[in-house]
Amino acid sequence: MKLPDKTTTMESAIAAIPDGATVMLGGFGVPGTPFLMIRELVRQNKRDLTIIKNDANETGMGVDHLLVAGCVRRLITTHLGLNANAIRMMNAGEIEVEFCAQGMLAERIRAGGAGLKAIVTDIGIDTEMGAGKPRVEVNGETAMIETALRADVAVLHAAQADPFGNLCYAATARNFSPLMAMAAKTVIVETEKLVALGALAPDHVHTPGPFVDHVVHIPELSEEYAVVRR
Amino acid sequence: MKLPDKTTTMESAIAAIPDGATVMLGGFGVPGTPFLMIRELVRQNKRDLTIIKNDANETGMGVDHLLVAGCVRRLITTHLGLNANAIRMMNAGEIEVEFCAQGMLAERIRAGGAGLKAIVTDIGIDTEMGAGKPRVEVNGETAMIETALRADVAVLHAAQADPFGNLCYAATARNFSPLMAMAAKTVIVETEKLVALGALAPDHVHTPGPFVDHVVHIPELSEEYAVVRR
Amino acid sequence: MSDAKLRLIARAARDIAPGMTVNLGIGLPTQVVNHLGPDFPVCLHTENGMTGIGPTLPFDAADRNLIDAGGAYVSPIPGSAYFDSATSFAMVRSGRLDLTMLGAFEVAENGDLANWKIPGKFSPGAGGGMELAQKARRVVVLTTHTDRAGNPKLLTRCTLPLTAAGCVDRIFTDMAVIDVTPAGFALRELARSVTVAQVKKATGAALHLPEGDIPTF
Amino acid sequence: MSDAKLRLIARAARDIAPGMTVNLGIGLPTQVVNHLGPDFPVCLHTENGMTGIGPTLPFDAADRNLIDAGGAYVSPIPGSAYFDSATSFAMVRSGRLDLTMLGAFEVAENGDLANWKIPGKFSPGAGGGMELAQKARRVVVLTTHTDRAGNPKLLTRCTLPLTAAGCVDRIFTDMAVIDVTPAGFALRELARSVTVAQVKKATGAALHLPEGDIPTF
Repeated sequence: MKLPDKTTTMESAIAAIPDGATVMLGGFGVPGTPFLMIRELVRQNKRDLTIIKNDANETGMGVDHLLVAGCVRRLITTHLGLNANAIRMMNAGEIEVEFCAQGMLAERIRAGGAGLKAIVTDIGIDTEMGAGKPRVEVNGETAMIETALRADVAVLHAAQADPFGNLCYAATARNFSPLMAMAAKTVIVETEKLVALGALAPDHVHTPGPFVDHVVHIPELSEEYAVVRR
Repeated sequence: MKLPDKTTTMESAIAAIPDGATVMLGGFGVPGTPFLMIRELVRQNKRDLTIIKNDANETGMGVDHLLVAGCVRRLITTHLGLNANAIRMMNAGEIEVEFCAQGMLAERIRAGGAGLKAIVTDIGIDTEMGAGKPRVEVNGETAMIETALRADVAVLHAAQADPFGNLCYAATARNFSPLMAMAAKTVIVETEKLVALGALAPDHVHTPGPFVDHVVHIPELSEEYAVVRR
Repeated sequence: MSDAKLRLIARAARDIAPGMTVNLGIGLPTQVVNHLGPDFPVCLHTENGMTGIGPTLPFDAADRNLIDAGGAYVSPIPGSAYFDSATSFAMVRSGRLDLTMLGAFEVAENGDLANWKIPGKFSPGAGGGMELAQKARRVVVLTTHTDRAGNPKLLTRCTLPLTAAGCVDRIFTDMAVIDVTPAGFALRELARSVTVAQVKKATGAALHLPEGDIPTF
Repeated sequence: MSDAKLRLIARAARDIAPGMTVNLGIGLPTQVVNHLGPDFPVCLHTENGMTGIGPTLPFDAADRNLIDAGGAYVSPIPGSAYFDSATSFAMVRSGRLDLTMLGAFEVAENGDLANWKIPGKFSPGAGGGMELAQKARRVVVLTTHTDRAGNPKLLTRCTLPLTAAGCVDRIFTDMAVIDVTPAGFALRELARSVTVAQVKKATGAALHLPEGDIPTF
């Protein structure tokens, strides 16, 4: 036995994403955002996407390119504070936005990835975020049902990957990526470093290969990945 | 700032566990079972414990010592196939046993550790394991509410730990331990290797220190940890 | 092991397609690994937290921290990964397991499987079997066609507590390869020197026969 | 930053007990880190997936993969750990966060907190604030006592959408330290050269006074 090879090109991996797809994007701010893949989604002129991502990056970066190019119908996110353009489009009705509490977004994605139907939580129960969500009693306490989130595709950035799709993330670039890797029908990864099978210690793998469908090596990073001067 | 030191002795860490406590024990078969801590629970003659563990080890090993010594009132587990003594005690009514599907035990513990009230799943829905569990509709599908599991104490085995309680497990000794580390009020860890702060790469930590309360160095392993000759 | 069992194992191995992620249950399924060549692209999963299972190791070479869910000492291969039990079953429940091969006490013509409990006699708990049976994309059973007393294990309805309902796609026995179809059991292949009449007699439910020749294995 | 703000930050820092795990929110709370000595035993948490936050780094020394939830480039210290967002909030929701320090638009005398949304003007989403406010073992607020127009931020009831109900334990302002008690706001300490009358006037709810002298900070 040997493990299957899943390496491919960015163009063909992204080409398989249909218009109207629900796409999870890794990243919290810059770290973990798959900037080159996002550029390719724009270049291939995808339409009508539902994007699930912690944030919409900053104006002029990452998700913002998708918004400006009109690729996005709907955004499920936690915070748009650094992207005035996203807030403007939301207020103008040019995109639909669903806000989640950050840990609930993480947990709903993980639930989808774990094959659960929903989770039961009290987060936000006394706030407008909890309004309208179905209630249940668990051990005498009232809580809410938050449905699991799944996507057609997850597009992720890894620091290292092997050809089977075992992934290692760097520092806080990990954030939502391991959860999204579990929660999408098709998982596409761009990796800074493509290493040989066996180069990643089995104890150090963050996302096991069976969750991953396509591995794309990006030999060079664009300036969007760099430290932002503030 | 520096990170707090949580090292202590096995005797004092275990002494704080009261009779009647609910105790999660890491381990799937031999790997990950905290054999020395289990011996200390027996030595301190704990009574009336509820034990949550994947299995009851084999006759004459690990959890079986707790059963033989009469420490256990109730066992929440997935499979007792290798411990005829546990099955005999269950059939004789000497211990109560609650069986869970293995992935459900893992997920209920994780839910407890994630501060959720419950998870919603369809696992076992057509079986006697699903009988009597509350049903809910999610997106038109019928599923069951499985409540989160928490414990007073988790007792775990790590391959490496630093004094703050960052943990690394070895190979399949990981199993339930990272989940239990999240799900107990007090988490006690025995570690084969106690390393200096900073010796574990932050990207390689399996259980972050804030989940851990007490770290006990075990400089020598007993024969129970060794490869079993079959 | 009997020659018929060896052939059923070899035949089952041929149903593993290149690129699959597969969980092999305890018993006959475990033996399937011996029929996968060194260059065959497949990923074996064990529910205690590993993908990329390599060969079983003898006592002297074993790693005390590395077992499969059946307790066998296994080895890593290039590209193996270890993970916790929640991640392991997340892989199963979210549909990343292409195939699981399981043992059975009983299989019904509607695909129901019973393999974990014989009330009053054998109740050690279900382990990870329920999730594997309910959630693997394809579930096949490897079993002797009858129990030790000669009673059929393929039935109209299961009499024992279910592991999962309607989950079984195909059954490999020492007598035949049988698919579970909307119409019930359908004979696909016969073991060498076994007749249709013998299979019918050993099966506790209707058996649909194919048109034309029946291949043997 | 005004001297009064600097003193409120220094005072808040003294409420961090040795051994705590603490999350410092964006704004004034972030500054508290400057008042924790190099040998003080504490673990800082950021919800984007890190414990053991070290000093903020300048542009030239920054690691592009290492930020806190506010986007500042931070550094590791010996014993830091990185983890995913689900694990990070598991830590918060399961009670492993001893303390969080947050900013506020409004705090009510029943402990209600509003700090994420001003309908029609500011609706960027709640980020991780709801979980921090609802689930940290102790929630303290660092804020100016009044808004820029001089209106009180400490009120009988919040007028803005809540972040979490009844969550605030203590408020540090540029005028006072005030506890949220079952009876409402209780004055504990006064900022240097601020009078009880001034605090009362700047507070939009009843203020319970202690017996005897009131310490200053």
